[in-house]
Amino acid sequence: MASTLHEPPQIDLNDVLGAGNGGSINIPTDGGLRSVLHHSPAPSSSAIWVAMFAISMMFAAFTSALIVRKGSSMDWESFALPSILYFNTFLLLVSSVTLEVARRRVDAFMRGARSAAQRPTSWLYVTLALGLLFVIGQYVAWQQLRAQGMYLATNPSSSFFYVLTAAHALHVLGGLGGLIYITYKLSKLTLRRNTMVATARYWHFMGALWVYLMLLLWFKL
Amino acid sequence: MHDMSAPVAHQHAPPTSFIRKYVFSLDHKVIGKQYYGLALLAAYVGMGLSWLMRFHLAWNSTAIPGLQFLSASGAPGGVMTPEYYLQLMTMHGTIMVFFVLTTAPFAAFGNYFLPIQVGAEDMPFPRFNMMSFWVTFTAFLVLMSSFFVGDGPTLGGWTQYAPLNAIGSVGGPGQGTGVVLWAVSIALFCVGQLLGALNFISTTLDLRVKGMSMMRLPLSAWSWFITSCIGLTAFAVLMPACILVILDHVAGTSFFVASGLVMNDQVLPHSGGSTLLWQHLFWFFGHPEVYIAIVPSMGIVSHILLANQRKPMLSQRVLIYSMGALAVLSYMVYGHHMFVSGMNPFSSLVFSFPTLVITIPSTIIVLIWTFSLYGSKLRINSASLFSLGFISMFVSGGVSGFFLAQPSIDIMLHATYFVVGHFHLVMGVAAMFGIFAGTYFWFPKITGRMMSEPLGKLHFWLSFVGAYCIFMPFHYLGMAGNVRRYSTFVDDFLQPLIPVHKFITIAAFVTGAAQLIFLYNLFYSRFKGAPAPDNPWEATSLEWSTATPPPFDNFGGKHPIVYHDPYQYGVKSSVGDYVMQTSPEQVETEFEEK
Amino acid sequence: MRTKSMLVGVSTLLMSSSLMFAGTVSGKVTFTGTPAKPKTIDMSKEPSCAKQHATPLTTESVVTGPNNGLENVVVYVSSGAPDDGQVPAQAVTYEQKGCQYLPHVLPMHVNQELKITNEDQTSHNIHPLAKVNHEWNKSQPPGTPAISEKYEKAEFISVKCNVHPWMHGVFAVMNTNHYDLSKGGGAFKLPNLPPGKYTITAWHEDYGTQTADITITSNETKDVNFTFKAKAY
Amino acid sequence: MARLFAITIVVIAILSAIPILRHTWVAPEDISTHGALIDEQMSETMAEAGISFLAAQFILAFFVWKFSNRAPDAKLKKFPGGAKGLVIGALLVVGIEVMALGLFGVKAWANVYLDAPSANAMPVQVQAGQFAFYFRYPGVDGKFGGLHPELINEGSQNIFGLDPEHDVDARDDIVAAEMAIPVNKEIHLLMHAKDVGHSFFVRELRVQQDFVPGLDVSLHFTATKIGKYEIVCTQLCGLGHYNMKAYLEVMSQQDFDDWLKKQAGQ
Repeated sequence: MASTLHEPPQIDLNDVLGAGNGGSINIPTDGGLRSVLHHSPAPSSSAIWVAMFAISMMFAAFTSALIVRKGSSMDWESFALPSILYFNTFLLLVSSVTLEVARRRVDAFMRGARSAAQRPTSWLYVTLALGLLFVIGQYVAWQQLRAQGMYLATNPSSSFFYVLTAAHALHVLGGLGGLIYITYKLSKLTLRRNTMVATARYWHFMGALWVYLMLLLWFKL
Repeated sequence: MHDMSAPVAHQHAPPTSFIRKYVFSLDHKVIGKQYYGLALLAAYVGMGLSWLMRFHLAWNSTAIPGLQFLSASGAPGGVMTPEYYLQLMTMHGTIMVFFVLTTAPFAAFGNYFLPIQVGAEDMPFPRFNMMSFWVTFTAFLVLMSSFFVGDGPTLGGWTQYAPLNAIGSVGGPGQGTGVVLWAVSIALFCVGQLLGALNFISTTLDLRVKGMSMMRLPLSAWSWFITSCIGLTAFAVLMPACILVILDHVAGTSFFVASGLVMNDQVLPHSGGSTLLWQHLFWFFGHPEVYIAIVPSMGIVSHILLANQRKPMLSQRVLIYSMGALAVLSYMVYGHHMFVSGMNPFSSLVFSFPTLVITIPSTIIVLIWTFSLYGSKLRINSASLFSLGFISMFVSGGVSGFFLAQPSIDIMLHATYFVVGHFHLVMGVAAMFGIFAGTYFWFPKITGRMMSEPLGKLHFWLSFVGAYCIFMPFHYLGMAGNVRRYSTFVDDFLQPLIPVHKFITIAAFVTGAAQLIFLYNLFYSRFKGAPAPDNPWEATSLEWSTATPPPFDNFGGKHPIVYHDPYQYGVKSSVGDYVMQTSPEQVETEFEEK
Repeated sequence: MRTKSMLVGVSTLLMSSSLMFAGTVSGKVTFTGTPAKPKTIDMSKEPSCAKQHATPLTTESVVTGPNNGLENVVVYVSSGAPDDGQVPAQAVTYEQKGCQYLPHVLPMHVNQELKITNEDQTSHNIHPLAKVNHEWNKSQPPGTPAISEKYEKAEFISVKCNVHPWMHGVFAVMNTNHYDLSKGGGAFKLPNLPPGKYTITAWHEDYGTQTADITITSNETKDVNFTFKAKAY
Repeated sequence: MARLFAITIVVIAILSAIPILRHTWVAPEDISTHGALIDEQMSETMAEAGISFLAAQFILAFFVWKFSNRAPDAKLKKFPGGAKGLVIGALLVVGIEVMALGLFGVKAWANVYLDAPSANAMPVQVQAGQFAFYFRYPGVDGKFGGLHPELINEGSQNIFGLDPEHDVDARDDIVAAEMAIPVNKEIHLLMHAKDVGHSFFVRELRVQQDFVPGLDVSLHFTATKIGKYEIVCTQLCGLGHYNMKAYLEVMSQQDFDDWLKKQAGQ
């Protein structure tokens, strides 16, 4: 049998693409926003996509449950969505815009040579406030429904309404936690760009998910 | 030669307090060990339950001394009641499927070895990882608490079919609080595993060291990665299903309870729910769950066989693609659990074909394993024996899938012991063999001590022959029409089969006792075993290139660099017939297989 | 504790002295109209029980006697009589034999011990559908010890065996010891009633309740009759 | 030890095959018109699965026997077929095998589930409840009375919740705890669940179908042999599941008519 020479691969130590990026090798210990920016490869850039996939699957399960449940029986009673939901939708969409502004400013701040005093946190606060208002608005929507006598167990349509909106609101609360976390990290100048990007993606996803849920509720309830 | 590795700084420093070091540890290795401990505890509880059940099936009116102290109403005078049998059965199934077969090969070994095998110092989200374990542990406590609350655990079986799972205590003992605790436990379990899967996937995708391309990942790492992908989808569907069941109980909704159902001459207050909805949601999780249990063991067994056969697999790629195909197909076949459920009969045919097709990747995997042994230099030890036993068990359990994949034959075999035999062999025993193989193989790395080989081999022989004696007759019982989930065989028809049940029970007691040898070996070797070298099996992957046991950051302040494919066996190098993945040495091979 | 038991002793003495001047209520429970024909119970599912009955059992929710007598009616003093407060020391026994409850209606006092035995070769399940009392559901495999229970509140409790749907009975848990179950031609007798005003209630599981007010002045026997309207279906 | 392993799996494989070859434990004799196809499909599958099982275990045993504990200087050898050969082989052999089984099985499935019952099939309703089956025949008027769940009272044996007081159709309905059917007559079984999920399984009839609470499903079959058979529940329905059964009496038409008359008289 012929011998083959098994060549060790040529590895460019600076090339982080294709063959593993070396994990969190280069996180500097001294902190500092710009050094974090320059030296930190994303600790995990895929995690946020993975999480969004799992959340999508969960809502897909709820959706299919809704469709099957609606088709299985004649007891489905449609009801008009509380009007505040449209306002809430607007709030959440605007918050996505403000977060995007915030993200760009933070990005520019990380790139630029501005001083720590000029941290662009105000747009983050605006986003936080809008997000919080959205959750409060959802709560108001529930109160309005309760006032109409539509409780969780009143009808399958109301059951699904509460379940879907509550599940979404919980995830939005998680997103608010993320926003608070990046605001804190920014104030400490230890924010990683990846964390910012991931949080922004998650927040936009919450907006998109809500639009989907609104359409679902609008067509199916 | 490892010194070319890059220097490293940690995300988190080694903890010093006892609590942070051993209890709420962020270290993936400690979490892996915690998962293993949980699985071990759960496995012995589950085995104990199976002993009680088997005893009752063989001698159903004989008292089991002391059982009345476990449940006075469930076992008056020590004689098991029908509902107590079902409660034990449900707990056996739930504990084994979720807390043993999912946690041990996937969460336990995966947590410990996935980061090491990709060369990372930890998972990317250590806090999520810690939560993953503690949420899972809480789930286990919640499940176990149902033994002591109200009228005991639920009796609805691990599949918890609707509407029995949603009508409340009117359905029988354990159907009130018991079901709620079950559903809460499983929902928590889903959260735990989703957090785990998130970490596993991002570890594999993002934390590979330099040189570690996806195709250079060891097969075990691949199997954990694929399993995480299955789990991510499956658990994300089961959790909403559990939430809906809980709401049916505590909030009075009607997701799963149809109208006009009558219990105890009273019409149930629910209305309009869909009972098939539960089955669809459950089996969309339930079938992939089978692969969540078995794919990690496939990876572990491949990994171990490679180190012991001293030559590469016939094709690494084909194995990976086949495991991937299993993962994808596993979502397209779930309907085969519902052939006679009242689902549209056309759907049964539609589901039957992918189910039959899934035998193709499974066959390819088995063929690659078997034919890779051809011309090898197989080493026989406890780990490789359990791996070979795994192949044998997987084949035996797999061929019965031919029958169950066909709706027409399923008419005769559905809900019989044939099904029980099938899944116990293919996902129960086979996955357990994977866990045992992994334990014998990795124990030296984890603890720094070798396990006793004579005891390991004794454990193997008793388990291997015992498992066949238990589960082969299950198939015969099923073919004769013995229905599963019966606590007593009152049918005239089943009387002649009771001797077979007695045989199985005796085999179960012997096989179960053999597992105590394993437990003894585990603890004995942990403290008294021979000290283990860094690479006792002359294996190539990254876990063997670091110290034994691995330091807190896995590679002692460095990150390794990977130069080779994962299984360079059968080569000529300075160390022998293999070359480590981390060795930059050029090697000559007289044997090349791609 | 001691004073309490002394008090109980004294009051018992007082009561037994009042019994010297006790009246009796007796009478008959009958029905008018045509009751539904009892249905035959098919126990073929449980051969070990089926073979114990030479002629198949029939439903026992309405049991009639000669001269339109109605059996299994619980007749009891529902108000007027001071609750004796005496829980009989002896337990009442409810027997499961041949997949049938014996007796069909079991009267008992609140907190009186209830013993349930299984004489069959099959596992039974006793599920009293209590609404006021604590509801429980227990299985009793053959050869296991008797189940011992008690009820704390007065209630008519429908009893079912979940394994054998035809098995059906009643626990009549009462706050009084003045009760009787109508037998044979529907006759009942409530002895030992001290002088006073009473409400006598007759309860039938299908036909409901009827009451009658009476006054007992001395050592007399009052005649009270109840008539229920039968349902054809 | 490797040789012991090889011998063990060969012995286990052979011992496992013996009861199957000797038909030690087999399904009871088929008494239905559709069952032959299922039985045929079963033995076809058994042959293919059995051969795969034995072949896989024997090859594994052979390789373990031959290639374990070899001398350190022994040469590694490559399997001549290579992975490609195995994959193509698996695709062809297993692929064709399972496709053939699948396609052939469609026929067996279809004549139970896809073909409609014939117009003159005799309707029988079965109601499954915890933990007994009850059967209902429409009586002389050929019509089933309506079901009123709120009227169900097992103590007085109103099992189906019929309302004979108001519903004329219900008055002559015959309710029985065992299922009598005439031989060689197609039965259209209407399946109704009273409470939770149950299943209707008659081994000899080659029939198994779940009851779906809230959704009535139906089955049709023809029994070809007079006798008494067991109907059992195969869907876990609660504590009395093990004891949920009834008897199927297949009778001559004459006996069946007499039986119906006797039941109607009760």
